[in-house]
Amino acid sequence: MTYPQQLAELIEDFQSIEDRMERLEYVFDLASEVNELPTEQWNDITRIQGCQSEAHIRVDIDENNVNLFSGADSKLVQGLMGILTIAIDGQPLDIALSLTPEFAVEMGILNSLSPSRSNGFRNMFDKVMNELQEMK
Amino acid sequence: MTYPQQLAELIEDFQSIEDRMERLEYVFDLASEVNELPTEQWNDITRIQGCQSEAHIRVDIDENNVNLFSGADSKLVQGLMGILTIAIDGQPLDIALSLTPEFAVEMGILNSLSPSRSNGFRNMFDKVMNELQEMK
Amino acid sequence: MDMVIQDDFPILQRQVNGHRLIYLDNAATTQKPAVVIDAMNDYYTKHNANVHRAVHTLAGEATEGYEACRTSLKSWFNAERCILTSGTTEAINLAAHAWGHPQLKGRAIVLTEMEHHSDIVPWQMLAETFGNELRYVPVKPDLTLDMEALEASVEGAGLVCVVHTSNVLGVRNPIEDIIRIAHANGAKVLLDAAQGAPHCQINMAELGADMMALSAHKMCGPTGIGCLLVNEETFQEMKPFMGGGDMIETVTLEGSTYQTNEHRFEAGTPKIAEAIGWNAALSYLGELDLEKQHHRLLEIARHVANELRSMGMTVYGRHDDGDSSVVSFLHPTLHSEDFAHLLDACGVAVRTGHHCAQPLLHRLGISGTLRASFYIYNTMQDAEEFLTHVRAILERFA
Amino acid sequence: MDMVIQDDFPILQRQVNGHRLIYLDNAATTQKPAVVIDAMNDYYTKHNANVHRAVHTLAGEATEGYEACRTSLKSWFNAERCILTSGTTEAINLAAHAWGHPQLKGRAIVLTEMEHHSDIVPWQMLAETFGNELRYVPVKPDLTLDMEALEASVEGAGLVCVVHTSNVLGVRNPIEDIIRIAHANGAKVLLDAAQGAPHCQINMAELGADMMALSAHKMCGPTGIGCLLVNEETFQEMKPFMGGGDMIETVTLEGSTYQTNEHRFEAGTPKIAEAIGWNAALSYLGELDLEKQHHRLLEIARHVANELRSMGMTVYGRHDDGDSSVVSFLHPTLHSEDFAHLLDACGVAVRTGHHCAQPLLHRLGISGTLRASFYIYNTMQDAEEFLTHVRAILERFA
Ligand SMILES: Cc1ncc(COP(=O)(O)O)c(C=O)c1O
Ligand SMILES: Cc1ncc(COP(=O)(O)O)c(C=O)c1O
Repeated sequence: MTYPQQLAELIEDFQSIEDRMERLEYVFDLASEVNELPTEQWNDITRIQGCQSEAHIRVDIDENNVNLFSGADSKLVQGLMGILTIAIDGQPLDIALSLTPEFAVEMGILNSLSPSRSNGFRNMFDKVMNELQEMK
Repeated sequence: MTYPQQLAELIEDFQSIEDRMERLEYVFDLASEVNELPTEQWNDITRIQGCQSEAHIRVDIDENNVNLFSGADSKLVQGLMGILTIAIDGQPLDIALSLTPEFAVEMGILNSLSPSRSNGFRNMFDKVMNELQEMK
Repeated sequence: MDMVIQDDFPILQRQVNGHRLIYLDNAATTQKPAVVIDAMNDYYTKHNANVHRAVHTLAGEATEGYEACRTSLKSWFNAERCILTSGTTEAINLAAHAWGHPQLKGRAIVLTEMEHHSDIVPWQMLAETFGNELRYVPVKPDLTLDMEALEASVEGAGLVCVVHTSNVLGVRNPIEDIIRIAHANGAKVLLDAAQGAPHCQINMAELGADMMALSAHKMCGPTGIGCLLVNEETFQEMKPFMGGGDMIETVTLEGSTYQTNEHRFEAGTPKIAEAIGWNAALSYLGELDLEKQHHRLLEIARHVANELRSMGMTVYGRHDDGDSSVVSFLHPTLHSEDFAHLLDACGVAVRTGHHCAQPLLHRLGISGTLRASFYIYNTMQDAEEFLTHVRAILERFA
Repeated sequence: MDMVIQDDFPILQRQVNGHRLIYLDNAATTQKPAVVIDAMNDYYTKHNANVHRAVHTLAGEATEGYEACRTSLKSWFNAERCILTSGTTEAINLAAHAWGHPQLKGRAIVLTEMEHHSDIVPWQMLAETFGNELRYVPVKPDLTLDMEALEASVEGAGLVCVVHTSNVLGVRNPIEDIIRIAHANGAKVLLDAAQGAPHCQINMAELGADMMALSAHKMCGPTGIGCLLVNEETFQEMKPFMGGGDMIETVTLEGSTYQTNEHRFEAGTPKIAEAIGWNAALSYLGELDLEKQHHRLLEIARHVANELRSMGMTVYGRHDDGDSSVVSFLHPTLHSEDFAHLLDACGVAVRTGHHCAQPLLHRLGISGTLRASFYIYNTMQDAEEFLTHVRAILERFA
């Protein structure tokens, strides 16, 4: 699969990091990449189920491009949101929809995460994709 | 411990039998040694608790000698009663009371029996001894 | 092929009273293949941790192992919901409390005389509290359920509880018909599949059963675990039974809210190693041709039943095609306990007694039977040796 | 000595994320020594059979193994009656149904804010059915129970339920006083000893507790088994809870009669392998000097608590002499889940979340903590390495 350039670079970046802690540090840093969803807008509709911490996400379509707004009280979770933001925010809807969670496997990020966190990532990914699907 | 002669002989007999099935056959044969307690007299007081089959026993004292009446629907259990009959029936009370279940171990009979049956034997022995104790 | 299966079960190497162990007490519990024992060892030596709501690696692995058992059970039985319990008995008690209490108010419950105590006593207890009428379907002289009586008694009933396969007779009941009749009358059906599940692959959705209870230990799995399988509709009607641990969503001093998935009914630290062992047992059984095994074992049971009859014994069973390989029998004079004891002296394990089915035995006019029950690791050679011992015992002791 | 204990636990050889496993999630569940794993293997490879009412050798051995666990538990805890359950949670639910239903009609139940959900939800459920008043004893800012409030609330109550040792704070409650006060007011006492039992040898008769619940898996035993210990008087007041299997004496269509010993409350095939494993765990613990271990672990906990405080963390615990070696803590900014995740990346297993004690956390004004809990195989070196990882994480991530 070919990825949008920003994402391809990110995958490469992650692949080049050997150390698990460094990889996690990088995820933490990416928390700042999200378009913040203000906590006032957090509600049952924006909530990602199955996350052990509060994690919220909203998608919009702006002229056929995807806009992703998100936030979490866990910085690690918000870092994962940052990765998803880089992957699909601003992309055309069909490009975004063609993405599979495989990219996170390729990044080596899923196996740096405990099962509960990587489930959380999958839930987040699925929620976004389901909502995008409905907007098609 | 020294045993009454009849019992000593029985112990020797059993010790000389190598084969488990033969030993069991001998126990079966000893079922006829009991002084039968007629089934009409079987009741909650005569019942041996913890036996999986019906097993009943009654003790009397006749001129300071022990009389044992017993019966069971299992021939194996009644055979064990036969052994106990040989061991204490007609013996003076204090001789009978000095007996411990060790004699059955010496006979090699307890380890020819499954745990449930050897428990049954112990219950039978205890019931008899408790009742004799009370008659003292 | 037979030899291969036997080699998978370490306990079959054991000597009992100087003889090779011939284990014919499979309806009580089955032996465990090495893969099941190893799976639990592997858990305890590499992954042991408490499940759910934890971040660390071991806890994640334990959770995955535990939940994988649920997934396997759902797909093995084609079931919508799977609640892990400590066994069939707890599963039926769960059904009585969680579904029965709220749903059976004022409605009759249909049971059969062929039920195991575990499928009678919980309903008697429920009826004692709520006054439900209990209706028992009689067993006919041909050892089948009186289907006319069943049809008559189902009217107005809320639930029919029936044993898939009898643990005493091996008779497999016509559950397809029973489910059809029950549903046509607006009653749900609970299957006691403790004996059925080990012998054939039961498709719950296809059968249309509403609830189904079974135990791991009767199908090569460990002790201490079983399940209640439930269809979605029934699941949604169930109220929490036991409280505490992981089944809650929130707890305040004023009250609690509960999880919405199966965890709602699994209070406390669950049976983790057991679930992992059971899952390994399912994989093991999945690699066998269970149907072929069923036929092979049924042939053995038929042979044994015929031979025992020819020695003058009464056999309680018919061994039709769907029946399990259980042979219940009685000798006219030799006491069953003595018989079993003498067999044990020859290394043969059979069971005696009422097999927790006193109403059935009462109907048969007896208080117990000897029962030889066969499972996948038993061979025709086991059967022949068993029969040889039986003949020798009768010669010497009867 | 420390090294010797560690060597007994095969899982401690494991690497997690490239690091040596430092397992500090012992309040959730403990690891198992090889002797426990071996005892269960031995059972499954040599003795496996269903227990009770059977003649054959394996069944006799299995029954002896199962009952030996009960005997050991009775003598370990100096208890009159021991009912084997699937864990603490089921034990408390059993207490609520079997004793509570008949005995607590119209009477209040005293709980504490320090209780685990497993000692709250069953009583809330009981109260929902029977309308009992639930009175909660508050936890004071010094993390102890408000004993004046307890004394006031015990009046007219039928039962006081109290956790022997808190799974969040490690605080050991003044149960001697509580039992005295309760009994003086005619109330019985149920102790949740899930956390107490692993850390000290509790003498139930000496304490005078009426019921006591605990789990094997928190004291080196297997999953899937626990017990409710009961004194004779309370035992005689209990009504059967779950029905089926071995708990009956007779079953007829009209009704059933029940066994009079502990089997009365153990419906269905019991947790046989688990009982054998637990018994092996008791033997193992019995060979250690538990009191010495307790002091050693408490020293470790105090050291860790002090160091964490000095790094700016809030520690919820006091670590007095009788307390257990649990250290609950929070960092002012770093999210606990993230913290635990980062520790896991270093091979350290700690738990986060509400620890099934939401009312306590609510009282403390927080929604969760990180919890490091130590057990017999943990060493000061584990603690130092843990602290080193904590410092490194704070440097990079906080
Ligand atoms: C104090 C306390 N009570 C009860 C429990 C519940 O024990 P289990 O989950 O083994 O039933 C626990 C363990 O989580 C506990 O720490
Ligand atoms: C038909 C049937 N139902 C229920 C049970 C009870 O199963 P468990 O003892 O595993 O709860 C058994 C096994 O004894 C059985 O054979």
